[in-house]
Amino acid sequence: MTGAAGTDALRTMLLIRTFEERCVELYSAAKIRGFLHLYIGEEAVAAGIMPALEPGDRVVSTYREHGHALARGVPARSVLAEMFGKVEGVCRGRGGSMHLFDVAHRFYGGNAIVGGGLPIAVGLALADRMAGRDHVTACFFGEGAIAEGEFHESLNLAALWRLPVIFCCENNLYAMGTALARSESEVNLTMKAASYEVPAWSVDGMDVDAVADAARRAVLSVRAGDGPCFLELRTYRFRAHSMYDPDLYRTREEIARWRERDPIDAYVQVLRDAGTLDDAALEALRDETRAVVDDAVAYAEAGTPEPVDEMTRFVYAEEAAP
Amino acid sequence: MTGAAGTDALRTMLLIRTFEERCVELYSAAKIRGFLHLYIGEEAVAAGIMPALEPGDRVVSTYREHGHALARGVPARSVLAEMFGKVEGVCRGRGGSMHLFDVAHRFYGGNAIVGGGLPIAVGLALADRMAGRDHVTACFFGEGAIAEGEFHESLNLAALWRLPVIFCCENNLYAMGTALARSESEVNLTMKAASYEVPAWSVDGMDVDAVADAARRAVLSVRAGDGPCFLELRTYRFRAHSMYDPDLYRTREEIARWRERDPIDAYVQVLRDAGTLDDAALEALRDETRAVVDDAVAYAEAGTPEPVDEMTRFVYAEEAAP
Amino acid sequence: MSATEATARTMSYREALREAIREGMQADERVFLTGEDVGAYGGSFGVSRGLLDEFGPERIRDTPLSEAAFVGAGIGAAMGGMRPIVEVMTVNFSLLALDQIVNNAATIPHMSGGQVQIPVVVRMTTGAGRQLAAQHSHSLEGWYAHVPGLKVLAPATVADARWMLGPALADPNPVIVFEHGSLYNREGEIGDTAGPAGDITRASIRRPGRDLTFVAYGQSVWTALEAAETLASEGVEAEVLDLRVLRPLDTDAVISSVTRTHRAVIIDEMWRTGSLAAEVSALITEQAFYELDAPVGRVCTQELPIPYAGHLEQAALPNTTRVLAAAREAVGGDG
Amino acid sequence: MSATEATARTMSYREALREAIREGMQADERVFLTGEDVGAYGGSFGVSRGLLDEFGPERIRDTPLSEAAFVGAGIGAAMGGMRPIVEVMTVNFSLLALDQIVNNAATIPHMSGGQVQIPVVVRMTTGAGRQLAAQHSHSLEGWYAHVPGLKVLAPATVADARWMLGPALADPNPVIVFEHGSLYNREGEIGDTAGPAGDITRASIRRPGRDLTFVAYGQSVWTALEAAETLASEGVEAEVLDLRVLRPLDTDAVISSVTRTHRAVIIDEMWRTGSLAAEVSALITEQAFYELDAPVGRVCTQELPIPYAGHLEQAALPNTTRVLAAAREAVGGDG
Ligand SMILES: Cc1ncc(C[n+]2csc(CCOP(=O)(O)OP(=O)(O)O)c2C)c(N)n1
Ligand SMILES: Cc1ncc(C[n+]2csc(CCOP(=O)(O)OP(=O)(O)O)c2C)c(N)n1
Ligand SMILES: [Mg+2]
Ligand SMILES: [Mg+2]
Repeated sequence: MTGAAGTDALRTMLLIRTFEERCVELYSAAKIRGFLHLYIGEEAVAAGIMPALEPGDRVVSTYREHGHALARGVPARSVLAEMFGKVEGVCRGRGGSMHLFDVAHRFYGGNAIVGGGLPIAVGLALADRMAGRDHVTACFFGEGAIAEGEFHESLNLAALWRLPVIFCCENNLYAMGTALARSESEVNLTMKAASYEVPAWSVDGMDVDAVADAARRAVLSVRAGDGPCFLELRTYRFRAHSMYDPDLYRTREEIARWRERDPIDAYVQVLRDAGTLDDAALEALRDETRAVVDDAVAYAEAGTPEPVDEMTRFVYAEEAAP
Repeated sequence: MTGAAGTDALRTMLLIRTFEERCVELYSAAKIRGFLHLYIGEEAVAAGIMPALEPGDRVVSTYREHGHALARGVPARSVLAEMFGKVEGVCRGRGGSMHLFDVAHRFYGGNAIVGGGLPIAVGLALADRMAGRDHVTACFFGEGAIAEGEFHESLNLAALWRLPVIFCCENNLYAMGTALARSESEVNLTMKAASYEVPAWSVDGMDVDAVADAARRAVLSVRAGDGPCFLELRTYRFRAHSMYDPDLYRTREEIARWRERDPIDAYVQVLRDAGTLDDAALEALRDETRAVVDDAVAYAEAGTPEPVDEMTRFVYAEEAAP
Repeated sequence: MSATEATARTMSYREALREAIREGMQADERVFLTGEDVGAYGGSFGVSRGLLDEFGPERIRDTPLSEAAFVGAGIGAAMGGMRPIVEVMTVNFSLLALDQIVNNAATIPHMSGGQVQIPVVVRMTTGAGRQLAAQHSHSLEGWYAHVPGLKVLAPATVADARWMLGPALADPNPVIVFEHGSLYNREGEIGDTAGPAGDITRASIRRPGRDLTFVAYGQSVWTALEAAETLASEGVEAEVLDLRVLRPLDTDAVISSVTRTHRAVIIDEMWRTGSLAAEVSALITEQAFYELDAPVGRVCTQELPIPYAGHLEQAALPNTTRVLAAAREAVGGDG
Repeated sequence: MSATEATARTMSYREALREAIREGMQADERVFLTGEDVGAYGGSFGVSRGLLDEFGPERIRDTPLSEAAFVGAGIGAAMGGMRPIVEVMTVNFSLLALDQIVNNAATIPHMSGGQVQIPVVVRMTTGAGRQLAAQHSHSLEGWYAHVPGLKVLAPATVADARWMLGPALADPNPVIVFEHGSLYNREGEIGDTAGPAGDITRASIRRPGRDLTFVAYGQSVWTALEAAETLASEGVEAEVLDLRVLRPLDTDAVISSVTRTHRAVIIDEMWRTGSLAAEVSALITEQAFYELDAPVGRVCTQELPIPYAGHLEQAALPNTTRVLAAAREAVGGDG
């Protein structure tokens, strides 16, 4: 990406990183509870994919979705307030970290069942297709989800019906403690897509430009009505699976090796080399994202808990659907 | 197949055909009830696969399994008594047409959930592998099952663990009224297997010799510990999906075209050409199978209904497992 | 009802469902029908026969054998503004889609803080009685009725089959509809307007009575009515309350009937332990304990996988003999 | 019990489970543990940590994310003579394997006319209380307890966690074991022999009392005990009956306790409608109606997907406050 787009991508990655590093502190301080899955290390994926989408397009994500939400433009304050369980949160504190919904940003969760979001994405795309809208739906999931039946059923359905879905597989090599080779007999993931006649690209997920390029190509093809695409985004999570994970299943060396490919450091270098970023600009970006996160923390802290007697609101819809 | 093996295969096919034609009459006479799925037209598959198996090997099947059961050696009388709901039936009348179990013949059902038998087959094979037995498990299912998640999860698991399963996909082109091209975005089914690194062969399922050849190869490879195999057996059901099916979704012409490839007629010709079958021998075989079916009908008719107060027997095991 | 009666027509439960689907599709182009073999085959129970020709393959949308994906896609399409009717052939296969229904359809509206609505209708056949053996004979309505966020309907009459679908489609929540497999051929009269059959909030008294309340739903309503006839000849007037709506339960109707009759027997084709009948019994105990003249009785399916053999299957199900025995015990058993 | 007490050891529920698994694996080489992340990761709740090193990857067998296939494979392996322990991380994901459990494990032994036995043990975490939100907080024990052919256990104490697995492995039927997620860190004493904790047929009185029976299982047993303490200080002696076995229910134990106390409150983390508590209530009505001095009460989870926010979650669950209110109503409400 060049010019402002490049800076925007860097800003997005910095925001995600800063936001999540603060989340770790807030988790230790018991401000955030439940499961917390960090995206740190994988920022280039969200920051690369989202700019390729239009405002009307849709996003379906997983429990590891802070990065997707922030990159999509969901305000950090509303995300953090959600993680604080406050009524100011995107879901009024009902969803928490794993279930960020923000329909204004066409962000349809936050799904904590591995593979569970894929059929939903197929359905959203079907709705757009049947209604004659040219939106596309980007659906994120990890490589672990590929072993789930719901993945296969969804890919087949989307391909059979030529639906506008971009299946974004974040291959971070592990599903909790299970390395890819211990979860798939065929580790070349694009073969899965091929078995549905779905075009697939394997992309370096640590390189935000590479991701952005692939995303643009995919969106173009999918929006044109050529049916779904599959993107394998090769990445790595620098942190443990969740705050509960003792991280016993991979070596320090492996983690260190991947950290050398930190997508933010790498992109800073790219922008520097291109002459579009200098120290001052970087510092300004860091300040800016820190300010956003500070504001989010203050906002979440100041938020209010939902009154208990409002608890059952929205179990059933309060009014007829439009 | 040559010599006795060829005659045996023809006998098996004739038995299945004769048995099922009688079933149609018995269904009209309300002796058989519930769902009845006929195998007529697909006989070469069962008759070709089963001779490749040893007595210790295992078979898992579907609701369309009379042919598999008979070819495996389950006595016609016990099968028919089951379909009459008599205590002399293989399952004491509890299972009916869709659920033939005969552990003495290592026949593990008869599963009426499309795809539902595949995980069971994986498990049986796992048991054999862990116990150091060199049995293989042959698992039958229709091409419609390939769209089910359980198919994919099972193939992956079997491949990952290199288990001795032969996945026998009977591709009769329709899943009830749904033609393959309307259920799979990629109709080359061997691609599915390839996406798990499972070796696959597509075989003419109307040619019992071709099936037998493929089965022998598959058994050899699987028994040697090389992991699972996938066989696509291209066949056709001459009858409707079940006795309830008005068969509106395919043309008379298509059915007629396939009937010209009747596996029994074709094999009679092969054996005649080879000089191993003459009119008298064929007539004798027909008489023999008719006698077996007559006997089965008499046996089933004479069978006894299970007393109602025995109904809950076997909901829980009556004694500790061995 | 007089105007309605004037134009009453007789049709089968199957035809009533078909007419309801057709009406829904004609009224709102966002409505479509999807599921295995709803199109070319005509529906596994023939409900949608002819609709493919009428509406075309986009709106009568056959699916591969992928219960999780196509039910989930229905849920997603509803989130995206459509009004899908998803047909799952039978409740037995719905287990494959339960993750989507329970973990997605039932949770997302609430979990999203009310941002998302999921106006999907999921229809499925339920029940036993046709010698289809254990894997094709479950009755799991109570499981769905357990789940907050879902609405659950069980039309027992032809009129309900005809008229409940409209309000189900209009409902902004996920609605699960159970059609008992033994009802499709049942003939009945329907009026040309919905009337009370167009309500999806209330139970209905199918037969008034003063001595005993039969609470039932689906096919069991007919078993109850049959038993009530026999009892009437013995001088016992049983009221037959058809629940119609399994979630949220019309508790008031149950309690008010029992408060009048002081005795209740619940008929339910689920296995007894953990049946929907258990819930109704518990509710009666909680809210009408002091009105009861006898313990609440339950007639459910016996605790075994449904056997294929006809005589065993009939013995396992809540048949009239067992219902009558329970009724006589309740009536005889003054406290 | 004196010999046992002499060698009593304190350990956590998690450790007790691990020791039980280890013992089962040492005693019978047909036993193996399989499921997602049981090996290299050490079990998502740490139950199997260390077992991979001890037994190797054949017998501590990690699986891909494929609940249907690996639970089904466990069922098949049991049919093939093995004694698998299948760990499904949580009951929420077990919905993906329900087809295998309900349509295969529960039906095949009967449907095959007794030819096939399926001695599989399926363990899973259940329950809420840890702010994991709606998709990770279900309590669906009652669904499994509904299904003939299954046995269902719910160890609430460390001793039960330690000793119920042995008999579950020895049982020729499919056994489902529910471990409440809030119990793993609970410490408790176990003896060096199984004693009554090694029985998998009977409920257990955790606290005797004369005025009221609390019926509970899993985590709710502890809620009941806490409430009983408070009540004792008010002069009300509540008996706490831990069901332990959810199928087949130890009906006799329930009825005999209620026959002594004449009042019952059931505590159950399922949503109230269609809860296991409903079944227990219905049973009490059926079998001890004339012994009851007050309607049977139920304290269950309120009818909503469990919210993430801690204060909402706690309000939704059957907490001590709500249990006490129900108990006081039962005790105050003489008929
Ligand atoms: C159906 C299901 N099974 C198990 C889990 C528990 N679980 C949560 S995340 C996870 C690993 C998923 O790995 P992957 O799909 O690669 O995504 P990643 O976490 O690496 O981003 C598992 C096993 C779950 N949430 N859902
Ligand atoms: C999970 C499931 N969904 C739907 C059905 C209903 N059904 C029974 S057979 C069948 C078609 C299966 O087709 P295929 O796998 O090709 O096998 P075939 O009948 O052609 O032998 C369907 C849809 C079922 N039994 N199980
Ligand atoms: Mg991963
Ligand atoms: Mg087929």
